[in-house]
Amino acid sequence: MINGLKGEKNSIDAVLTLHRHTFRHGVHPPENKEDTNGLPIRRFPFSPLIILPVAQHLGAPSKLVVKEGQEVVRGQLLAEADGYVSVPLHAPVTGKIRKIANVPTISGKMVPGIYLEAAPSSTQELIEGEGVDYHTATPDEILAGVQNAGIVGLGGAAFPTHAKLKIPEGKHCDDLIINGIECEPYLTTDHRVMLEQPNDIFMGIRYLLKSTGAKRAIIGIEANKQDAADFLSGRLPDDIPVTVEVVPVKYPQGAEKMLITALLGKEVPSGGLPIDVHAVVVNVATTAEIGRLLPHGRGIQERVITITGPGVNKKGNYLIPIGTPLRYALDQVEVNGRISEVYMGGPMMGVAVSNLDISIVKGTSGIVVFTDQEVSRPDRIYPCIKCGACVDACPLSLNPSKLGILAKFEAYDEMAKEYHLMDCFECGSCSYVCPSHIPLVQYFRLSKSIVRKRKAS
Amino acid sequence: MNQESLSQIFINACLVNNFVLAYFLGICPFLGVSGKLGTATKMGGAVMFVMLISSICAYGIHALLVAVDAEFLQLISYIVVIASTVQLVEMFIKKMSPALFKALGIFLPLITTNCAILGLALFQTNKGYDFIQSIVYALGAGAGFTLALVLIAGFREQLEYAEVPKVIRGTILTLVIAGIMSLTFMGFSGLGTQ
Amino acid sequence: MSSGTNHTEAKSTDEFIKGLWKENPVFVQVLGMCPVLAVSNTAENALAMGLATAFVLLMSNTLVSLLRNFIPKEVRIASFILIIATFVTITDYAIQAISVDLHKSLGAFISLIVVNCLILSRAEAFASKNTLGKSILDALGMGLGFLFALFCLGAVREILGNGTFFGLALFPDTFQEWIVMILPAGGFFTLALWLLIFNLIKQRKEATA
Amino acid sequence: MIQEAVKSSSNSFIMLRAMVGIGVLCGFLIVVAYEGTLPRVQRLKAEALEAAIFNVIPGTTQTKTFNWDGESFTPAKAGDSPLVYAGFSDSGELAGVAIEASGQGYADIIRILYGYDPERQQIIGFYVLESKETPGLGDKIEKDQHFLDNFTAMDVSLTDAGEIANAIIPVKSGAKQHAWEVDGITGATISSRAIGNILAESTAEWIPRIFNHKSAFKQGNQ
Amino acid sequence: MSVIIAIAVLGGLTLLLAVMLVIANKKLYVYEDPRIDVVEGMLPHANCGACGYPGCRPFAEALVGGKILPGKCTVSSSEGVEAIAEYLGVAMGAEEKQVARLACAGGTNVARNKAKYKGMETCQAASLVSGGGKGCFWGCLGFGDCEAVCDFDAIHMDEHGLPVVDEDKCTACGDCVEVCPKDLFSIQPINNRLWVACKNLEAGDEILEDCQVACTACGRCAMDASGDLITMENNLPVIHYGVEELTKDPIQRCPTGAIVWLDQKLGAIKGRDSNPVIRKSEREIGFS
Amino acid sequence: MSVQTLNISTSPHLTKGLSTETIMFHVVLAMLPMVFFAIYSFGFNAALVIFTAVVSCVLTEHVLCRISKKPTTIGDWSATITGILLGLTLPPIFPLWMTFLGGVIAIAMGKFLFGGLGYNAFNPALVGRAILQAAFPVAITTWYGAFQLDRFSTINASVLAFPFTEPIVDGTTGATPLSAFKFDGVTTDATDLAFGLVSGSAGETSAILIILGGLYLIRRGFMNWRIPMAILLTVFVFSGLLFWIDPVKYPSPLFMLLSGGLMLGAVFMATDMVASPITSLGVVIYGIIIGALVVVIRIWGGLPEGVMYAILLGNAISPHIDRLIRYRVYGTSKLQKS
Repeated sequence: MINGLKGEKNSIDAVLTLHRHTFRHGVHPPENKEDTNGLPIRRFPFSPLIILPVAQHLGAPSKLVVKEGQEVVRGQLLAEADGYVSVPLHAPVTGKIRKIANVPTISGKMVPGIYLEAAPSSTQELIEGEGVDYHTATPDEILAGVQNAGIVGLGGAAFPTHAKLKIPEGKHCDDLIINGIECEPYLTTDHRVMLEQPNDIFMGIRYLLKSTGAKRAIIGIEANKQDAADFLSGRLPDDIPVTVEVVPVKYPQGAEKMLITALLGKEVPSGGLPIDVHAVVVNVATTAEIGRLLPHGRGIQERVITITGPGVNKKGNYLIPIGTPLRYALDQVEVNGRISEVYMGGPMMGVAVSNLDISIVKGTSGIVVFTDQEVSRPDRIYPCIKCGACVDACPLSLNPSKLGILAKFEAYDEMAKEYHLMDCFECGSCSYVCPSHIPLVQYFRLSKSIVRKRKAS
Repeated sequence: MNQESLSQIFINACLVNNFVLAYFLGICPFLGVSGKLGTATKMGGAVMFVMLISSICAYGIHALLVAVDAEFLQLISYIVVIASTVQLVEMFIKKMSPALFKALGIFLPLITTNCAILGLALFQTNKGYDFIQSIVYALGAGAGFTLALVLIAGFREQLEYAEVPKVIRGTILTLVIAGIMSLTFMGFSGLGTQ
Repeated sequence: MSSGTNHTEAKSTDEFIKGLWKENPVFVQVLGMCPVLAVSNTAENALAMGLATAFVLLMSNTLVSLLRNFIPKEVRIASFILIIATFVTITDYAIQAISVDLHKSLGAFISLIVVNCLILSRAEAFASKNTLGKSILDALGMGLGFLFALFCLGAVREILGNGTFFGLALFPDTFQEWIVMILPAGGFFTLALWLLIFNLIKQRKEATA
Repeated sequence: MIQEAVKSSSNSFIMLRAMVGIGVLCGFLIVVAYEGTLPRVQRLKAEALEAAIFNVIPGTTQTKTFNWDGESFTPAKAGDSPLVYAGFSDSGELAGVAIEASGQGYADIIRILYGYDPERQQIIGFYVLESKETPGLGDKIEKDQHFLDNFTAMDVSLTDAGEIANAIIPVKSGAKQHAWEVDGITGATISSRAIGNILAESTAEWIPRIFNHKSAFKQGNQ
Repeated sequence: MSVIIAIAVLGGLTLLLAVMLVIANKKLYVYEDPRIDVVEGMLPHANCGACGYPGCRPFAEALVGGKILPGKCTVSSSEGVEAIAEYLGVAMGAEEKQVARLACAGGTNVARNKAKYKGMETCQAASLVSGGGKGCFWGCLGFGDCEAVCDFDAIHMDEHGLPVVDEDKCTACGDCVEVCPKDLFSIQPINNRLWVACKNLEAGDEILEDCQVACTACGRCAMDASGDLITMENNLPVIHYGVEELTKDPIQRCPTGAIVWLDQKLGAIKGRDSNPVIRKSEREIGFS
Repeated sequence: MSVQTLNISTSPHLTKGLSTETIMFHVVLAMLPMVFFAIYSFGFNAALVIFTAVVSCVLTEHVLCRISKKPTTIGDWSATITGILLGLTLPPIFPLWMTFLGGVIAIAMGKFLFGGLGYNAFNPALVGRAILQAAFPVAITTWYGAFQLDRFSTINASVLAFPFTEPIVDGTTGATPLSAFKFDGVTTDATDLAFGLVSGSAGETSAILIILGGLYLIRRGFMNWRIPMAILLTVFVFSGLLFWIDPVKYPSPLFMLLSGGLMLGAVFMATDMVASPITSLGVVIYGIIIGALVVVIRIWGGLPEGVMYAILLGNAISPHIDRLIRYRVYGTSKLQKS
């Protein structure tokens, strides 16, 4: 009863705000996708050395099951899941484990990992496992299959997908949303996956519908990928309730909460999860991967990423083995001149790389390379003139202006208590529009980490 | 007898001749308590309440003094009665709501030495207001005091987070804002003459 | 023995000096703002007000100090106010007897000396705890400090706002008065200015020390 | 507990003793001061009032206070109000009547005193008793000679019906054409208008009254 | 006549009010332990929070309530603590003086930055951007958050961007411990002078490329130390203070000077076998 | 092998490329037509006044930055804007020494004391003008008739008054339409008002140019259109209502809109981003309050014009509006607190 009322209120809200098919606020950064969105996915060569951090997902690190010097076959289990919020790791290449030692990661931290030498003459054939048949499998068996395949959110968050698909006791899922928004500039990974792997996607949706018990599936696509939307609409299978919805282009529509609002007109409560509004959101590449791997019982050992940016000569969308060192990848695509900034992920939320010795992991959705000329970071920071551009950009309707001033004066508690700091998911819209060039996102990231630290102690 | 209409008394006391910004009454609590909006509002409420009480007290005492022909005791009787009443109120609050007491802290006794309270009592007698006029006058003055306090507190709270030069922070800045507000309230002068 | 007396003497002058500068009631303690702002529009008013306040302060400090052992803690504030109000009333009549015009221009602020925080705070913080001699010195120092501050304000405001000093024209007829200085706002600004000067001096002293 | 109770009861006595003692002492001091200064204060006040009356009624050397009891003017006793003041010349002739009036000015209430000559049926003098008008602007109503000239011979003659023939009206600076108009002050329009309005209101009430009972003042001097 | 009226009026008024106040004083009295004010007056009013209470007044309340011993106030002089203890009639609970110690020696002349960080110039902010770009992930970033947070002027950045703690001024309030994003500070008894100035968990000589004074986990110090004083854990020596008496022996053969002896006057003393650091200028940013 | 240096910084790695400086510069541009018209209608006098105001603002800003050992901030154009606005709100024959003083006060007291750009609680130009108005009430209400024949040949003696002396006005002075109405009941023709064929402050006379400047800024997205809209609508509706009740006693709404400093204030002063609220609803409320105060002061107050006071009061209220009016944060219900 209460739930029903709440739903009704939300839909009234949606009508009142006249924002059907999109969310409040947001920004329009230049898309820069035309360099790669027409290029088909190509297989990347195997790097002679593969560097694999054992933990490539959020949650408990996996447990190694191999030893130094051991020979492994492509697709073989290297580390098993340690607990429920954890996934196993599979060998991306056939080769020999040179050593088990700390490896560098994008966060700068050294974490336990594996150095795997690819066998030069190997055929790199994949080993076959025990498939999961979606006709007969129970939801739990599907979830186990997803976990065994080592699948995490490929959009960037790297949260174990099976844990997300698990519907908590007492809740139910009505809508399964397949996230094909890809609102980050430069990246075309999902776009290409939708154009080239429709069958894998639909197969993935079959698994997902069954495991979540959702009544329907919606593939959300932004209007700048109309070709993908048309392509998928033309191939919709009859056996599952799936539709394609095109939404206007706006950043950060690819964020779970924003997408739910855009497609369903509901708002995920502050501090809540999509399941609180009876929805589950899965990235389209993740869906395709589920559809590709589960029938064969394989583990994830490669993924599609976009390597692009002004510093790259051979821009493209590549199917690349996980663990490929960044240095090798950049050599292969021939970066030109003196590169100055490399991001893993898109330029809005991606992380700047400090060390080329790190490797591509499951959560890497793209690599964007800038050279000296392209980076024109404003060097002068003006005081906040309260122009309100950030307030009108924030998709969560926070007040970044006030938050920024408070952060500058280290009033972290007030930020969290009065101004919903902890809701911020660092999409970067505020920093993007700020005419005073205030590093708002950095302020908030720092403030959040301090607030978390204070809460913990 | 004073012929002023009630609305005119109220507007005069609240806006045109604002106790703080035009008469400089109650500056001490004004400087002290205007730092935080929450405290300012509470203080404003407290002052308004005390003003009302002292206005009533003063009216009664004045009548008494006139009756016994001892008007020369006006000042001392006013201040004594007001001071003790405030002290009673203070003790009462301390007993009933320690939180409120803590919030207003040392400023509750300072209400006693708030010129605005005594000034109100003296002015209403000087102007020869009757009982109802006195009460309206007290309400107007209290509202004006609260208004000034709240407006300044809004600024001060905002300016907590501003790169105000160090020497200016605090009293000096508050005085400057008060000065500008005082100029601004001049815009209200003459209200009601047309 | 002699060194002992020297010691106390030095202390007594301290009580006197501190009020003038180091603990100036207006510029340092920011007390008694209402009359400081309200009747400092001319130097003459400021001087009269300062003298009246100093007189009340002196008399009440004296009496409070004398009676300090007679007054129990619970009623000390009420008693102090009584004493202060008495002297204010006396001052009020005295000024009326001196000049009606002066009384008119100081207005209600003579009566409002009663609630000048300075006087009450000296009675409470000093006179009620110290001997008669020290209290008198303290009152003199504080009173003169107050007078000095009022005079500083009054002089600036009168000179700029009226072009005169103690009613004497300082400038040729064509001088343009800055009327804002004799308005309430001018009081706020002038006080802010003096406080700023004081703070800057203090800052410089600390920096060199 | 018991100890505390005993202590506080003795405390109560000390408190009472101290308060009442101080109260009595203060009362005594005030009375002494009041009684001591009273004659001089009263004299100064009377002198000030007299000076004001002399100011608004030229040629006056002595004054007498009258009270309006609703029907007639009688010599005032202590505590009476409202009051008017009659001024007499050396020779004992009625030189004029001074009337107090007040009204809302730009900043606060303005209190004025004006002189009325029943013989000539004119306002013959004007004096500001109390005003808080803006210094340098509004306070020109006290100092501006051109403005004060308005009130040396202002027509307030009565009609046969006993009403003022031409009500006093304020006009803008330099536009005065009739004797009943108040010429304003440039830059202090509001204050000067306020004076005009106060006068208009007060004269409408008092002038017919005084004119009709002017004999009372003459008699009053005898 | 007026004398009588005046005295009667004022006497009556004051009597009435005095009675009211007396009654109110009894009915509405709120008890507060007067000792709290006294103790608060004896505290240093630094409100630093090192005692674990939000400020000096709550600490005073706790002291009077017997919940804590006066020695917990690290800012008070020993006489001050004694005075409070004497006043309250409790034991001092005094502790050995403690100071903050930094577990890093990687200044700009010995440690290399891999990438150039651009953004807010605080360690806390920089550490969130790929660890701050320093070659050694565990090392000091050198933006001086600790210097800024120290209320006692006890931390200053040296010419190589490393914080130096003034042992006399340090009150062990722990603010620097809290603020350092790399957790390099810890509160140590002042006499723990044998000190491992490195937190790098890697082993081997490769790490010297990132920092010349890093611990390579060679283990010589553990061998040279008497008894179980030093053990190697996670590629770092761990000193078990209190097990044995501290001597300078363990530092002598350290090849990099990662384990040092902290002298009160001379500062950190390195062992005789350590490679001397000659370079004064900053190392070039970047990597090959 | 050469050493390679990567830059690292926090996301986002893209910016819109707009800077505060650009916004401010365009505001200056939008005001230029008004400046030229002021010079055209009031001659050299107005040119001198505006020029002095700008120079004094920029100079003060520079000197204060020097004193406080910060890099100079005159490059961000904000001091220039303050200077132009101050110049435009003064009578065209305002003495230069007073103008200069006003500029110093505007920047030092209205801006620097509060912590500089971004923290000024009030519109600095209005702070300067408010103090000038209080200090020199006669000079600031001495108006000069528009389009006088000798405006390009002579400079009024008042403008060149020696510092600290009273100005002597020569030539014809004029009354502003508002004071003419308030004190003499004379209304002015709306077309004259719209095209600026009347006397008044240097920049407030031509409503059309002000609107054009505002439209330019709104078009470029550098101004919140809701503020002028709310103010002007409120004034129109409020005074329209009064006019409808008693057309003899109250002026027509069109006259209210076009006369005095309302247009200039609503478009260029109330829109000061720093001193106005931040949310859309907030600025509308802010505008309504200002509009209502303008009407109240003009009609019932003692002064003919109240725009300056109304905006300053609006500035005073805006922190409170920002506190009370906030966007509903995503995923929270309106009632939920914190």
